[in-house]
Amino acid sequence: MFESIKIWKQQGGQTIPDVTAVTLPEIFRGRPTIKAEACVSGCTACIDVCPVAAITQSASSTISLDLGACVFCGECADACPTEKIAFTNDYKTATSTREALIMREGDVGPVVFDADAVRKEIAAYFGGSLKLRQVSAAGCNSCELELNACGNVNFDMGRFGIEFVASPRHADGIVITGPISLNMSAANDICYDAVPDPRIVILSGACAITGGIFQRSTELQRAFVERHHIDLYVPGCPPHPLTFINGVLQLIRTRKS
Amino acid sequence: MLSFSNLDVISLDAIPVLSYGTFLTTVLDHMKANDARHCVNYMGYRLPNGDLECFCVLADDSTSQLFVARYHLAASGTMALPSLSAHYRAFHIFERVLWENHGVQFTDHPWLKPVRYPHDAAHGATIDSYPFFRIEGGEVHEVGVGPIHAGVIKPGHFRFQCTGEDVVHLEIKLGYQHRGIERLMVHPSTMLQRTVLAESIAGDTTIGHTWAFVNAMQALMRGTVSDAVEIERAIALELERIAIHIGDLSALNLDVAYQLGSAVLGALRTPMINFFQWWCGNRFGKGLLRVGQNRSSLTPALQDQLVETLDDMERRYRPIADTMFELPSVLARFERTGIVTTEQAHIIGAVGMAARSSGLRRDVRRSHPHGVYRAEDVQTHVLHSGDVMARTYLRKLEIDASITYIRILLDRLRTASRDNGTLEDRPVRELAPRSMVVSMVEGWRGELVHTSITDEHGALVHHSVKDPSMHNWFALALSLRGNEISDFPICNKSYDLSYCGHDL
Amino acid sequence: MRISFILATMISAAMAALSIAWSVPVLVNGQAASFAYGPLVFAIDPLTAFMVVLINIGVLLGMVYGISYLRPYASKSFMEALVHAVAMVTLHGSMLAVTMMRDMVSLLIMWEIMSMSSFLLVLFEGEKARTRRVALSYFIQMHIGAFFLLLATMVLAGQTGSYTFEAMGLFYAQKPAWMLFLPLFLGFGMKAGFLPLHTWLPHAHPAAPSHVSGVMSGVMIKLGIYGILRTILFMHGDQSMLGVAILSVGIITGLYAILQAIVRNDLKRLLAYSSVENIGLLGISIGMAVLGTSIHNDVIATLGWTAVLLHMVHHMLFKVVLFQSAGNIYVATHTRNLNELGGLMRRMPKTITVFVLGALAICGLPPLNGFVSEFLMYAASIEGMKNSGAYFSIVNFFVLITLCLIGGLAIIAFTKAIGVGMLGEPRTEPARHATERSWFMRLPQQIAIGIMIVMAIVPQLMIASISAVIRSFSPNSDIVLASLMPTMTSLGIFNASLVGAVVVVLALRKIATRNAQRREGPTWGCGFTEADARLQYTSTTYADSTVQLISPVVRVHAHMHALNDADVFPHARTYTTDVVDVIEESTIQPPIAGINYALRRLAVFHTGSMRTYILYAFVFIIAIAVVTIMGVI
Amino acid sequence: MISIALILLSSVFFIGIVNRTKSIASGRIGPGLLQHLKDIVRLLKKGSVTSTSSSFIFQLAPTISFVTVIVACLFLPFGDQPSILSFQYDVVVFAYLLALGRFSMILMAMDTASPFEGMGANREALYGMLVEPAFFVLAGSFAVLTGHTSLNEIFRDMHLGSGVSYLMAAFAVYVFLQIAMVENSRLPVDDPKTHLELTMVHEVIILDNSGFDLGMILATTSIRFAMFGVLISNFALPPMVPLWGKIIIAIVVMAVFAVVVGLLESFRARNRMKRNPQFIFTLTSIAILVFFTVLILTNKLVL
Repeated sequence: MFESIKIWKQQGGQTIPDVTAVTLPEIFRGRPTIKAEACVSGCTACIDVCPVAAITQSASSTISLDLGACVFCGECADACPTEKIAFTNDYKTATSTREALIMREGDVGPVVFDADAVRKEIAAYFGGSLKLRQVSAAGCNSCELELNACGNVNFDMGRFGIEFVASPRHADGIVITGPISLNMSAANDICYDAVPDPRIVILSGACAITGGIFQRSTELQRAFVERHHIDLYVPGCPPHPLTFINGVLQLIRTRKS
Repeated sequence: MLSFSNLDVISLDAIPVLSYGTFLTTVLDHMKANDARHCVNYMGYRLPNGDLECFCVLADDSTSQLFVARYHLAASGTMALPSLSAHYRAFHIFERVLWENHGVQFTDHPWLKPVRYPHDAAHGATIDSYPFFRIEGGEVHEVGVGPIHAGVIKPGHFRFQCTGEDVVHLEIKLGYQHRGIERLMVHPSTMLQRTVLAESIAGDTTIGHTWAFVNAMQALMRGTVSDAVEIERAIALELERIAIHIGDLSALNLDVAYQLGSAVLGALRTPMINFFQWWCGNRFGKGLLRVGQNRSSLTPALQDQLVETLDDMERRYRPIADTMFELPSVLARFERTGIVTTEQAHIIGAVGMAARSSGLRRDVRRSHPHGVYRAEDVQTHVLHSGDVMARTYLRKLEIDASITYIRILLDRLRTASRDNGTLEDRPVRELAPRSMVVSMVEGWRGELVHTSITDEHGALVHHSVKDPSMHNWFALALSLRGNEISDFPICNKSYDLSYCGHDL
Repeated sequence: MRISFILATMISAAMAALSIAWSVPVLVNGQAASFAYGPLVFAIDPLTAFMVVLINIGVLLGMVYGISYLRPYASKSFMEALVHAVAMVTLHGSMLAVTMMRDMVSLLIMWEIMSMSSFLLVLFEGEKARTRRVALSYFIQMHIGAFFLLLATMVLAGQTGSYTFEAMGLFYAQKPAWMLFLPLFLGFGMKAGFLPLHTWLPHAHPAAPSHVSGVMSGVMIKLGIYGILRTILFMHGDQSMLGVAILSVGIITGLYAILQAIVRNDLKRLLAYSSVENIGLLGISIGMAVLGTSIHNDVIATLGWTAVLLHMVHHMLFKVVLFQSAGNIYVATHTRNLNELGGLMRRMPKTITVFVLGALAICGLPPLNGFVSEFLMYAASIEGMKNSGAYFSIVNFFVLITLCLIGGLAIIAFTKAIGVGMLGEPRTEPARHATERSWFMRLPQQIAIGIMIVMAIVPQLMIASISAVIRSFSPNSDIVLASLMPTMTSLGIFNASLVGAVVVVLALRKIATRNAQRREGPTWGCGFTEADARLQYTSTTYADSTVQLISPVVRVHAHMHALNDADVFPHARTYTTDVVDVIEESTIQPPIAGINYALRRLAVFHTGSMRTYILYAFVFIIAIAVVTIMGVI
Repeated sequence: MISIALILLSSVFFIGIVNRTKSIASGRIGPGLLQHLKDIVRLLKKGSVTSTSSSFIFQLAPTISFVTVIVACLFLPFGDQPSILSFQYDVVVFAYLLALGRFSMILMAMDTASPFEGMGANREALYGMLVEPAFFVLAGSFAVLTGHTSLNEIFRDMHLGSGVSYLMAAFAVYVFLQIAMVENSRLPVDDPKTHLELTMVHEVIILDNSGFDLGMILATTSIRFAMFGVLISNFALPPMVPLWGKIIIAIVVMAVFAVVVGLLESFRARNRMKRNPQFIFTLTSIAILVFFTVLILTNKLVL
C-alpha cells in the first residue's frame, strides 16, 4: 500500500493541462506550408518524390498539397531545391471539410475549420459528452495506438467527456482508421448502421481519408466514404493525439451562429 | 538444399529446381536432422509464363544457417500435392497461403482454410464464409468476437467453443486487414513508396519491418551503411521494443483492472515514443529509416537526451514493475493462465517472445546475427512456464535487457564511424539481377523475415513479408484451451500479435 | 374422439359445481358438514372445503385445456380416448373423495383409485416405449407409497383399534408421534414429492400429456400435502422436533430440486423439478408452522399456516399456467428440449408472455401472487429469528438463507427456461416455424393469470376467505390475522401500484422519445457478417457456472473426446451431457432396475396393451382394498 | 422523503466522485463531477436502434428496472425520519424489488440473442443469487436486534451502545459496501472500465441498449449506488443529532463511500471470474458473524 502511494506521488499529475496550446518539437512534421513563389521552371521534384501523389500542379503551375493523402514523410521538403515546401510543427490540422485539407501556395495560416459545415445537432447533442466507436478498417495500428493514447494519462481526452466505447449502440459516431479494406467494408457498414441517430463520422489518418499509401491497392472498398457525410477529417500518418483531440473538440464545441 | 545466411545475396541459378517429390523429402529430411530448425518462409509467385515458382527457406538456430529449396509447378500441371503440414504443423500457414493465392491443393493438409481472402482468391470464398471448427451436439455455445472489438484494436474474429465460462477451443479467423502489401511492393513503385509501405506493414513494428526491408534492398544493391547508421537502427529497434513492451504491460494491467499500474506504465510509454518524435519527428519512427541512410541521425545532444530519458524512465519504472509483480490480485490473474507448453510452441513453430516464454530459445539477434549483432552482446531471456505470467514477466526482463543494450550501443555509437558505408553518396542503386535475399530482423514480437527476389533485369518480382504473428497466432488459440473465456483479453494482450502483419 | 373428453369435462364441471356448492358454506361459516351415502361418508370441514376449491379450479383449467390440446391426437382409437376421458373424471372424483374421507381405509381406497387413474393418464402416449417405462416406474413407486400408508393404517389400528382420523388424535396423545407420523409422511410425502421420495415425479409429470401434467403437478401432489396437513391437524403438544424434521426435509427438498431444475434441458422436466422445489417450500412452511404451534407462538404459527395454504393455491395456479404454456410450445415445435427452442417470443408472443408471467410468479417476484406467499414465508422466518431463543433463531436463520437461495436459484432456472428457450433467435427449424396457438388453447392460462392477479392485489381477501382453515390449525389465529391484514392490504396496494408505476414511466418514456429516431437492426455482433443461432448461450452452458459451484450435489456428465496438447488441429467433436439425479441413482434406480428385469423375464405381464394395464389397475385397487381391510381387521 | 431527495441528489454526483477519485489516483485530470449526468442527458435525447431479434421484453425491461429501484428507494428511511412507503416485513419487499429488476435485465439480455449478453446475464443471475443471503442475513440480524421488521423501524430503533455493537455495525457496513459493489457491478467482481465484452457483467448486459433506454439504465445504476449510500449512511445517524446535522453527516458518509469505492478500484486488480462466487460467499460469512454477534447482544446466545 505504501509502495503504491509512493508510486502515486512520484507519478504526480501527468496530464497536459491545455491541449490547445502545446508546442511540439521543431522536427515534428505537422501542417506543411507552400510559399507563394515561382518554382524552378520545369521542376517536378516534389511531385515525383511524393509516395502518395498528394502534390499536384494546377494549370497555372501552382502546386497544392493534399493533407488527406499526405503521409508526412517530409521528402518533398527535402527534394525541393528552393525550400518552397516546409513542414511546421502545427498539429491542429483536423478540419470539417475535405476542401480545407488542400494546402495551396501562399497558405501559411492554420488549417481552416469551416463552422458552417458542422451539422447543428452536433453541438446540441454532443457538446458535453461524446462517445465514439472506432473501426479499424485495415489500419496499420499506428492510428489505433494514437487513438488509444488520446485516452491515456497524458492526453486525457476523457476529461472533455469524449470516450471510446465498446458497443456502437452506446456510441454517437464512428472513427474510421485505415484505408477500408474490401474485407472490412461490410463490418464497417454494420457498425455505422448500429449507431443510433444522430451520428457522426470521423476519418482519422491519411489511409482513411484517401487510402494513403494504399491508394493503388486492389483490396480496398471505399464506397462508404463517398456515400456518407464526413463530419471530421483528421490528417496524419498517424495523426498526433493532439491533432485528434483538438479536431473533435472543435467539432463538438462549434455552435453555428 | 542450398545453405546460406541472413542477408546473403544468392543467385537464383544457384538454387536447384527440384521436382515436388524430391522437394518434399529434402525439406522433411532437413527438418528431421536438427530440432533447432524451423521454417522461416515458404512462398511462391507466378513466373511470366504462368508457372508457379515456390521457395522454402528453413533456418537452423544452432548454426546460423539458412537453407533454401525451390520447385516449379507448371500452370497446366496438377495442383494436387501432398503437404508438408501433414508432417510438420508449422508449415500450415504457408501452404494455406499458397492454396489461397495460387490454387495449390494440398491433399493431406490438416487445416486447409482461407487466410487473407484477397479479392481474387483461388478458393473463391469471401470473408463471410469461413469453415469454423465446431463442436456438435447443440449443447456447446459459441462466442464470436470481432472483427470490431471492444477496445480500439485491429480487426480479427475469434470463435470460441464454450461450455459455460470455459473455452473448449478457440479458432482465430483473420484477413480483415488484407491490403495487398506484397502486391503493392512489386507494383511499379519508387523505392520511397516501398519504404513507406514497409513502414505501414505494422505500425507498432515500424522500425523492425522497415529495417528488414531496407536491409534486403541494401543487400540487393550490394551496398552497406556506416556503423553509426547500423547502431542507430539497433537503438531505434530497442526503443520500439521498450515502448511496446511498456504499453503492453500497461494494457495488461488495464485488462485486470489494476488502475495504478495501467496509468503509470501507460504514462511511461509516452517519453519513449516522444523520444522518436524528438529524433525523427514522428512518434513511431516513421520517416527515420531509408535505404542507405537514416533521415535524421542521433546527434550527441539527442544521445544525451536519450540517456536522460532512460534514466528518468528507469527511476519511475522500477517501483511500479516491482509492485505489479508482487500484487497478489494481479498475480492471481496472470499465473497459470493461458499456458502454452514447450511442446505446443515447438509444434506450431512459435518464434520470438511467444517461443521464449514457452521455453524455446529463438532470437534472430543471437542465432542469425547481422551487422551490430555480430558483437553478440545482446542478452536473451527464456522462461519456461508458458503462461500469461511468463509472457508478462518476459516483457519486464526484455525491457531491462533493452535498456542495458541501448546503453552499450550508445557507447559504441560515440566511437563508431559515420562514413564507412558504401551507399552514402548514392542511396538508391540498381538491384542485383536474378537474385534472392532473405533479411531477418528480431522485432519485438520475433523474427521479421523479408524475402526479395529479382528478375533478370534487376526488377523486384516478388517481395515476401513474414511477420512473426503468422506463426504465433496459433499459440494464442492454444493458450485459451481449458481456460476461462474472461481470461481471453489478458491472454491476447500478453501476446499482442499483429493483425495487419499477418494479413498484409 | 374429443367428444368423450368434452363429455368428461362436462361431468367434471358438474362435480365441481356440486362440490363447491357444498364447500363454500363450510369455508364461510367454518362449520363442518357431512353427507352419507350408505357406508360411504363424505365429510367436509374447512380444510376439505379448501382442497375442494383448489382441486376443482386446477382440474377444470386442465380439462378445458385438454379439449384443444388433444386435437392432434385424433388418430387415437375410440377405446383409448374413452379410457383417457374416464380416467380424467375418475382422477377428479377420486381426488375430491380423498379429501372427504374420514378414515384411513376409505382414504386408502380413494388414494389407490387416484393413483391408478393418474397412472392411466400418464400412459396416454403408451405407444412410446419411454412413456411405458416411466408409467411402470410410477406404478411401482406409487405402491411403495401406498405400502407406507397401509403400514400407517395398521399401526394406527393396531394401537388404537380404530382406523378413523379421530383415532390419530388418540394415538398422538398416547404414543410418540413419529411412530405414526413417519409412515404417514413417507406415504403422503411420496405423492407430494419430498426428498428422497420425489424420484417418480420428474419422470411421470413430463411423460403425461400437458393438460394432465398441469393437473398432476398443480393439484395431485397437493393431495400429499393435504394428507400431511390432515394428520398434523390431530397433533397435540410440543412437536417441535417433528417441526424441525419436516422443515429440514423441506430445506433439502427445495434446494436440491431447484438445483436439478437448473441443470435440466427438458422444459417440462424443469417444471416438474420446480414443483418438487415448491413442495420443499411448503415443507419449510409446514415445519415453521408446526414449530410455531409447538412453542405457542401464534404469530409464527399463523404466518406459517397462511403461507402453506396460500402457496398451495398459488402454486396450483402458476404450475397449471406453466405446464399448459409448455404444452403450447410442445404442440408448436414438437420438442421440449430448450437447446432446440429459442426465438418463440416473436413467434408466439401471447403464449410466451403468459409463461413469463407464470415464471415471475413462481420465482416469488412482485407484483404477482407468488410474492405474497413467499413474503409470508420470509415473515414467518424473520419472526422466528426474532422472537425465540437461540436455537429457534438459528433454525430460522437457516430457513431465511434457504428461502433466498431458492429464490435466487429459481431466477436462474426460469431465466434459463425463458432466455434460452423462448427469447433470442430460434436454434432449429421447428422453432423457427413455430406459430401462435388458438385462443382456446390460451384461455385456461389467461383465466389462471387473472385469478393470480386478483390474489396478488387483494391478498387480504384471500386470507380472510381461508381464515376458517387457518383457525382449524391455529386456534388463536384470528388475532394475529387481524394485525396482519393491514400489512397484506399494503402489500396488495404495493403490487398494484408497482404495475401502475411501470405504466406511468412507460408513458413518460413514450412521450420523451416521440421525436427521437428509432431504427431496427441486427443485434450488435462485433461487426461479424455471418449471424448464427449457435452464437447464443445454450441451456447446458447457462447452467454450467452454477453446476461448477455445486457439484457433486448435481452431477453433469459431459461426453466429449478431449482435446490433447498436441492436437493443434482438432478433428470433429461432439459434446453432449447428461444429468444425473444423484438421489434417484442411488436409491430408487437399483430396485426399479431389478423389477424391470423381473418383468422382462415375465414378459407376459408387460404387453404394452392398454387393456392389460387397465386390468392391472383394477386388480391393484381391489388388492389394496382387500389387504387394507384384512390388515386392519 | 428526505432519503429519496438525498438519493436523487447524490446520484447525480456519486459516479462523478468515484471517477474523480480514480482520476486523481491515476494522476490525470479526468472528467468533471457532472460528466455522468451529461452522458445520461445526451442519451435521453438520442434516438435508438433496436435489435431485430428482440421482443417487447427488451423495450420493457429498462423501465421495470428503473421503477424497481425508485420504488425500493421509497422504502428507505432517513435516520428516524420515516420513509414514504413502509409496512411490516418490508425488508423482504426491498430485496425482492431489486431481484425483480435483475430478473427483467437478465431476460432483456437474453432477448438479444448475443453470446456476450447471455454471458452477462448468466453471471448476473449467479452473483445475484449468491449475494442475496448476505443481505437477508443482515436484515434478519437487525430485525432480531431491534425487534422490528420494517426498514423504517429498524433504523429508528437501532441504538448502538457497546463497543461490540459498533464492531458489528462496522462489519455490516463493510458487507453493505461490498453488496453495493456486487449489485452495481464494480471491482473486484466486475470492472466497469475495461470495455471488454468477455470480462464484464453489467456492461455486457446492456451492450445492445441505446438512446433513452440506455440513459435510463445508467440513471438506474447511479440511483442504485446512491441508494446503498443512503442505506450505509443510516448507520451513522444517531437520533440526537438535529435533522440538518443528519443531512450533513449523510452527505459526508456518502462522499466518503464514493471515495472509498474509487480508491478500492484504483489499487487492486479485479478477481478472476471463477473466484467471484468465493468472494461473495465471504460476504455471507461476515454477515453470519454479524448475526451471531446480534444473538449474543440480545442475550439469546449465552457463551
